Amino acid sequence: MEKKLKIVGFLCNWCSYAGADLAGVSRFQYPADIRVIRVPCSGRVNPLFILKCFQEGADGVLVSGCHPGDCHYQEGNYYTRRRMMMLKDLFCFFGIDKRRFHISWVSASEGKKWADVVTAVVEDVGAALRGSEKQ
Amino acid sequence: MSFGEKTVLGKDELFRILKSISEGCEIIGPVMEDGKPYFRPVEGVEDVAWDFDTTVNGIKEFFFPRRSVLYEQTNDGIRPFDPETDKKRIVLFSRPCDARALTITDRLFMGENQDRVYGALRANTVVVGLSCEKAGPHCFCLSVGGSPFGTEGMDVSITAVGDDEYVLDMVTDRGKAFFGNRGRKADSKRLQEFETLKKRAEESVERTMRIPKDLPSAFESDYWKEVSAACLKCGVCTYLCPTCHCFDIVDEGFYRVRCWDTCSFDTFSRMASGEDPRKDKYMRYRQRVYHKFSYYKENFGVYGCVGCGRCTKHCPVKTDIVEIVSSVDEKGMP
Amino acid sequence: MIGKIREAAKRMLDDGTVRLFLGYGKNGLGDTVPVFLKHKEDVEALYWDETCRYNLTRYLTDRDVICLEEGPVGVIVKGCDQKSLKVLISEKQVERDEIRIVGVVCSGMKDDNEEILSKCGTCDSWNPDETFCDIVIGQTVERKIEEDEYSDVEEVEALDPAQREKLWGKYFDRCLRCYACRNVCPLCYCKECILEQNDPEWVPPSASKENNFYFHIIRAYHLTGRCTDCGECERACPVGIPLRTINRKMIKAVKDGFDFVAGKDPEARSPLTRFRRDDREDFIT
Amino acid sequence: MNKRVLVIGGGIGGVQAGLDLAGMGIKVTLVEEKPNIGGRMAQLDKTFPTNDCSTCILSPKLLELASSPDVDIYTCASVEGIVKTEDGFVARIKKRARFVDEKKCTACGLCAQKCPVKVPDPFNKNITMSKCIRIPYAQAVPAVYMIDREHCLRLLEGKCGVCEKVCPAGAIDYEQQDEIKELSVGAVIVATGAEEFTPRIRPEYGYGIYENVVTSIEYERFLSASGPTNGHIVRPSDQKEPKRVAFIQCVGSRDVASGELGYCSSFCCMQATKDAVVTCEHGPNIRSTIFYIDIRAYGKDFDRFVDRAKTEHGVEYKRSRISGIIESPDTKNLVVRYITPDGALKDEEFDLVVLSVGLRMPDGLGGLLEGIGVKLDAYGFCRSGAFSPGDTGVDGVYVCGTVTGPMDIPETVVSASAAASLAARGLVSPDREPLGKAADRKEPDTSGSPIAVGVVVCRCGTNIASVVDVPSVVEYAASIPNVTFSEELLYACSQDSIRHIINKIREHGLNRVVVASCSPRTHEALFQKGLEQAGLNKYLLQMTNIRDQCSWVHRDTPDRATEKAKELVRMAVGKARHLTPLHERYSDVKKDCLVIGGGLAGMMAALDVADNGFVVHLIEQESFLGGNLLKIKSLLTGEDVASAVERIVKRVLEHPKIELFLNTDIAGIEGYVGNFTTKLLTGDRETSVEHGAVIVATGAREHVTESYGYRTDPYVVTGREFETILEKKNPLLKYVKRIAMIQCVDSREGERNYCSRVCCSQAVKNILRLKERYPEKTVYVLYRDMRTYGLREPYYTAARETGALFLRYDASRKPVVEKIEQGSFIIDVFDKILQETVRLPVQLLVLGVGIDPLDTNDRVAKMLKVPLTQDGFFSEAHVKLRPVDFSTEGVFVCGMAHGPKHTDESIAQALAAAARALTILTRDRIRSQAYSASVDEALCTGCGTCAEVCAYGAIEIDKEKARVNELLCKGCGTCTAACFSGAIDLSGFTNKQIVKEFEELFI
Amino acid sequence: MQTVFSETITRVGAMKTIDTEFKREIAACPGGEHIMRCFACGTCVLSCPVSEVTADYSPRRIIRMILLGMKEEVLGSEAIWYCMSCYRCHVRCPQDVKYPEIMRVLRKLAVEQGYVTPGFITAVNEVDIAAQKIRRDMLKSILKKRDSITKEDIAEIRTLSGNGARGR
Repeated sequence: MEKKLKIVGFLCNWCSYAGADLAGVSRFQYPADIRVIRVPCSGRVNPLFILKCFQEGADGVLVSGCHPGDCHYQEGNYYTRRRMMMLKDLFCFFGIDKRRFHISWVSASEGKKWADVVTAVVEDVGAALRGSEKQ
Repeated sequence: MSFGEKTVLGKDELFRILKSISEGCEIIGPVMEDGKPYFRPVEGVEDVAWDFDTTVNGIKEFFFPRRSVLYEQTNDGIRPFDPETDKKRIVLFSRPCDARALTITDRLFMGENQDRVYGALRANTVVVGLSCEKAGPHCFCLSVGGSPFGTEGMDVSITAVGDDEYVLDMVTDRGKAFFGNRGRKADSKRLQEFETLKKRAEESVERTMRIPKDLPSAFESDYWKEVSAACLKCGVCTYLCPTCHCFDIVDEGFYRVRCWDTCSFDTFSRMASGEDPRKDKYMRYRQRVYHKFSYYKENFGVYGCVGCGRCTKHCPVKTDIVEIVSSVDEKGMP
Repeated sequence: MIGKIREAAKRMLDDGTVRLFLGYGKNGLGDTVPVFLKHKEDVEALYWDETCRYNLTRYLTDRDVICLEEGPVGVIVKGCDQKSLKVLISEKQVERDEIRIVGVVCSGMKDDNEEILSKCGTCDSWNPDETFCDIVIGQTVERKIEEDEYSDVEEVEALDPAQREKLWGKYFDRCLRCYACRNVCPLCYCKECILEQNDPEWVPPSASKENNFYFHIIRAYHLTGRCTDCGECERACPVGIPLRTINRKMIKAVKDGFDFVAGKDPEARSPLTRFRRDDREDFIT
Repeated sequence: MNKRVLVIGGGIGGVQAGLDLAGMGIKVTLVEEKPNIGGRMAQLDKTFPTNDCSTCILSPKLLELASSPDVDIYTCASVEGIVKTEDGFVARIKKRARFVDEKKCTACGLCAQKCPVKVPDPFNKNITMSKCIRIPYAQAVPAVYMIDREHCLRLLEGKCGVCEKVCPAGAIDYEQQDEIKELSVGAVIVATGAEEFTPRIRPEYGYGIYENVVTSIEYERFLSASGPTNGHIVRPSDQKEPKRVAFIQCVGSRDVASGELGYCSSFCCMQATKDAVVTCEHGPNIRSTIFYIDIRAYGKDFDRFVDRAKTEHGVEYKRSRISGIIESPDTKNLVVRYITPDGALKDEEFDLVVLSVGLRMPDGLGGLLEGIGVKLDAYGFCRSGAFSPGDTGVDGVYVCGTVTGPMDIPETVVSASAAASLAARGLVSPDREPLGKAADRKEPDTSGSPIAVGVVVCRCGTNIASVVDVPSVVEYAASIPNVTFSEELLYACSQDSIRHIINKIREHGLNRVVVASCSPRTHEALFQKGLEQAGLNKYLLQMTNIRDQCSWVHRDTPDRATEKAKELVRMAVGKARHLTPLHERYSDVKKDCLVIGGGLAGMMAALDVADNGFVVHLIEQESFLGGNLLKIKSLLTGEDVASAVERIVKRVLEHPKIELFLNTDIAGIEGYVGNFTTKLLTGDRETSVEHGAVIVATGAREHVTESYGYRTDPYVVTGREFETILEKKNPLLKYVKRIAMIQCVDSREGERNYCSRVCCSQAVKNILRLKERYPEKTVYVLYRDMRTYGLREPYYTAARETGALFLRYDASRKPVVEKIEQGSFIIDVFDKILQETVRLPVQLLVLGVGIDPLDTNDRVAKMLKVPLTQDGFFSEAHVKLRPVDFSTEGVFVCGMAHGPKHTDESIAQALAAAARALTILTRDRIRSQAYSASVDEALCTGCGTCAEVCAYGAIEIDKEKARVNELLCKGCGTCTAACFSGAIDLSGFTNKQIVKEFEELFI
Repeated sequence: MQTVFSETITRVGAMKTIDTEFKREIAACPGGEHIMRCFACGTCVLSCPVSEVTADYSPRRIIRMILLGMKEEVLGSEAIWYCMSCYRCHVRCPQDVKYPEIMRVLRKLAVEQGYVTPGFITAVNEVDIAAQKIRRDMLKSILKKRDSITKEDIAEIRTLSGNGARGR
């Protein structure tokens, strides 16, 4: 049985959280390793949250927001995109496996995509952990 | 304090002795890393450098670690956390100032309520000292009661006396137990050579710090603002200083951890109300000077400084403590 | 060169255009130290040579220094310091009209064993920007600027994640958390650094290898799009951690990602406060 | 003018009309025959196409209506008569006695437990027994019991009286009498709805004789977790789970039995599809089959829902109207005979048969309406003209919902809002005194007292409890520090549960509440209102989603789902500990309305808002008004469009309150609800207007097809072009003898997998107009599904009667058109009935090409920050219950911008959008949400990074400190993540609250 | 009667002329008025006892052929004679097409237009009466055992109809 992973998901309330709800409504099944934190906008996700998650022992972190252009607050996810790009680059530079940190855009009508993203992230994080254990 | 009789050993034989003593011990010695000398745990005696300038970090951290866990939250309540302190260790070639610094930190950690971690580490560690042939540019150990050939804080003091011969001076019983009957007794010629080398070493200490007798009266002077203006309030001087022993206790997850702290940080003396008795930079720098050269002297009769010069050498803005303290009489008195 | 600097400082202090002058001097041991002059008589303490490495703009945001004297402050800046000053002005930490900028033509600084610093080889501003400084001292130097291939960054990027972790683990094991790198940096002017907050606590203050990892990640992230690679942090670090490599990694990332170089224009802000609708998305899952 | 409106009927139509009127500050009296409001929708298990649980999306609206100070609800009441007076009407209302005092009854249920008399339960369609004293269903609104006077021993024979003895609240009152009330009102809205056909209209289906034949509404009760079988599907005969369930469509609909030409009831195809999907979800070994004539999936995302039913859930669709059912006596199974695609007869045995019954008009209503001069049509429905939906011909009396004809829930909600805007005429005006300010309740200061968290874990019927071990989550919650109370509830969202939570808050002195149930997006407001009523600041609530994001999606790993639920609760408590009371902020409302688009919908919306006295800025890109409508001659129902358009355009041009901007584009829209500023561009002249609401009516355009050589051949035209040919008596008609109409061209396939709703009716209209003038011409119609739903079906029948021949084709075997020469084609189409390819020589091809969204939708959507659907139309807030709203407050949509629709539906939506806009414009102050950024001055360095990233310009830097304008701040938090020193934080989602939330995962 | 446009409509393989007025001819006769209302839902086929045992007899197909105008095929076909006018299709047809009435009209036209001799109609009536007699006798035999009929008896009866296979 797959080892239970601890993955923290920061979901923007207007799109990704609604998409996750829609995945529920459409009964798209996906692994139960993710724990969702609802934030008003993906722009609210402070890189310090992600650092603290990894520091406290999270196996993986997913930040999911509206597709650029759809943001309920007009520009939040544009900044998220740049911040996360830099942060992911930084993580890789220091040797944190990039498969443990994911960013995705899931809109309110993409229930299936949400289920697929979570499944992919769980697989990636599992592979990353197995990979590092092998070393 | 030493037993007076000294013995002489050849380098190879000394090496063999050290090898045998440190069998099964964790060895800590000076090594070069990226071009700078550090005291590090090493695999074997062979990795240790025999000739090196003042090391960056000294041996303080092997007795008063940067981070040590004191208590642990377990299922049945909070338990003291015992780091494996019973492991036998040997410190090779500690300079006299670092060893003497131990006697100063002992006074804090080994008093009536002995510190569990520090006490255990001190008990299990043999300190093998190496005298300084030539003082570094920043050294001023003489001005504070130290000496390049000092033996305080050591179990045994080794001094190189030329053509690969070393004079051993057993300081403590433990030192005597390890090195007592080794090597031939030092004849008068060697002793003579030893004294001349000692005199030459002491002369090589160029810097002298004139410590004012009455520092307290300079407390209110603006002098301290001037001299501390360039200070960056970082922790380099205190963390590298062998006698600085301030620490903070924080909770990290399940562990209560003791970690180094420095009086130059903003949060060091900030109280819960947000009030801070030493709010400004100059107050904090002044406190560092007075603690070592005024209060410590009054309380314990010795200066809280061993004159290793690390604080001036490694300060990012080269704040020179010798010059600052020495010119208090001239510029700082009311 | 020293004479001109002293004369300029004297004039400024004398006619009151500045109340305080930040320059380079010598201490008892002959090391170069920052000096803070209040009276025209003290100008003799000013020196200038290849060891004047400090970035004096750091003190423009140090409350303990600024409050020494009311009124405008004069400061000597080399080409690299000037970039930091531009960033400080763009982030409203320094009012342009409250400082007098004395640009000094630099011919490359040297380290303790007389070698030119690696940052000076590729530096493009040995000659301070006349339009920005109030006065520029020294003849403009014509030189061929070496192309910066960020070889140090590429070297690390060539390693696989495990090797990188091991490399930085070695350095961060040494880190004392003395915060010299933070306190020497002109761009770290926060009143209370995020590292010192404990409600919530972002990084535990104790100096374990893991905690140090996160400290350096936060610092590198907070400098992204702002750091001008003045190199002071690496110089100030007592245990020799290659901090410039970390900062240059982010300078390269910002250059590649958003075609932005910090410290060029006092109006421009960090790219993390800007966006384009067609920013790169190749890292999105 | 009397400011009260009478709404007759408490179904979703009446409720929505009541809500909109109350939203405009108008007093409402709602009269409902049954003991509860909610009507038939309350009996549904789920709603299509989103499969939302019906009660979950309905109860918030019922509660909002019940708790609105401006609405009086009379249940168990009926309107005896209505008399017209000069300033309105006087209605005689008979309120039947409930024998229970509404004020005292707390719906504790003790009386029902003790009541000895068992009575068939009408709410569950008499499948199960209920008690003589009962409440219709658990989440009934109002939650008050009622004694069934026909069966009560005490009332009939003076015996028993147990309920009075046990009632703790002393609410039972046997002496209660029926009362008659006279009520004078300004206007009347009739929303009495319709009733289902009894299947006895088709005895051959064996309803009432064979036990395992049930109607669709009975089956809904079986599926519903609060139904007689708690959501388990069982066969009435032996209570065993059926293996195969059959759904039979068009029972009573499209059938002469329901009236001269028969009509379609609009929603049964989709309801059957939804029920079939839910049935398949109950387990792998239960299959469903649907027998149908045409699948009428004409609404938004309906076709995709049917496709998903086929591919993902394995529902079988068999095209064959069932002639009769035979029960095999021993097994009580039902044998259904059907025709296979190749014409063979096959029998299939089913364990359970569901008859999809349609709607018909109840008999009694005629009398009441005729009394006020309202005429009904042949089927008994009260039809209004296409250009005046909701109108009854009698001033002040309006109709909405299924009383005007069979329709689905979204159309009912739209027609209800439209009726509300008509009824509001003259009762609202910009300078009406403002709505009563909600009295700021004195909230106890909870900062000092120790943290006491109450945890409520909802079972949501079986939705959560069937996967998550709710009791163990409750027990686990009790073990979390600071949790002083934890309990499970069957339906946390029901009114009695809310009241229960309020009592527990007071009883245990809770100062934080964690609700583990469904999505906060839909139910946070509901629980927050509960906290308010308990005297607690409503922001001390923290919800966590253990249904949509746990039980529903981790069905196959119940143990991990339970563990996840526990951790989610612990995380919620982690954040809850640090919640602080917050208060909303008020901002003033600008009274103007902006309408984008001068087509039919835009004009009607603008006129309706303007007629109610509010200034409208009508923006039209073109240099003329009318949009798509200019290209249409007449409607299916015969009304002439040209004259109607002329009349409407004239009214718009002359209306004093409408400021018209032709040839105008929108440069930008700033601001938020109640406070928008829009920059307009006319040529190079820029003007800006201020307004409080926005109505998007940008319309759509005809799809341009490449198929069948349309672009190059003059003899291949679209349906609309053919209408113009007919109107202009194009000479081409002389030559053309035989015409072929091909439907679903480029529709319902590939990327454009949606039905454009209007092409079938357009074809039928063209046939009828053609045959009026040229009866001898031959018309073949090649179709996939004839979707002339609702009262359009009779026109389809009439079209067949003109001799037009309708041939069905499959998407997999499209008709092949061979062009012989100019104006002469041969079409080969495989006729399933003859099982042969039929060759049709025709001279003209008329293509049913459907409707595409405008390319400019994207730009407008970005400016208004509103989403688009997968197909590019505007995406409304909720497909069923908020069809004209956007999730962004203050912005509404109507017309074809929302999706393809008929002219009368566009107009109804336009009036609905106007009504919704009026609920904002009639207010003086708008309450904006409480979350706002705030700056810790001790930490702020004045660097201005936060101001750089604020999209709303809500932050300025003065005196080296950042300052937040709380009215502009929308609470997105982008600034908090940009600040280096953590000096700026967001209330409700502070750094500490978020950290404490995820930190719980690692303790 | 308007002019009749004859056109060629080809069923793949056999070219047949069609008469679009045929459906109007029938609609004009009493009982045939609603023929054009048929939307081919198949209820008639499903309820027809004859279809149950006759593969190529499908009322729906006959209506469709009429609407398409295949006059000769319809009047000349054998299929129109199978209908036993039990009226079950009429009762259940949702569009009131009155199929049995249309059969009566077709039979009248078939005779008038010489597809069958008049005598054939009386022959068909006789067949109907004979079929009913056979049905009566068979029922009499099983009614005796109505309270004790066994599975085997039922199986035996089924063999007469070829185990319910259509087309026997």
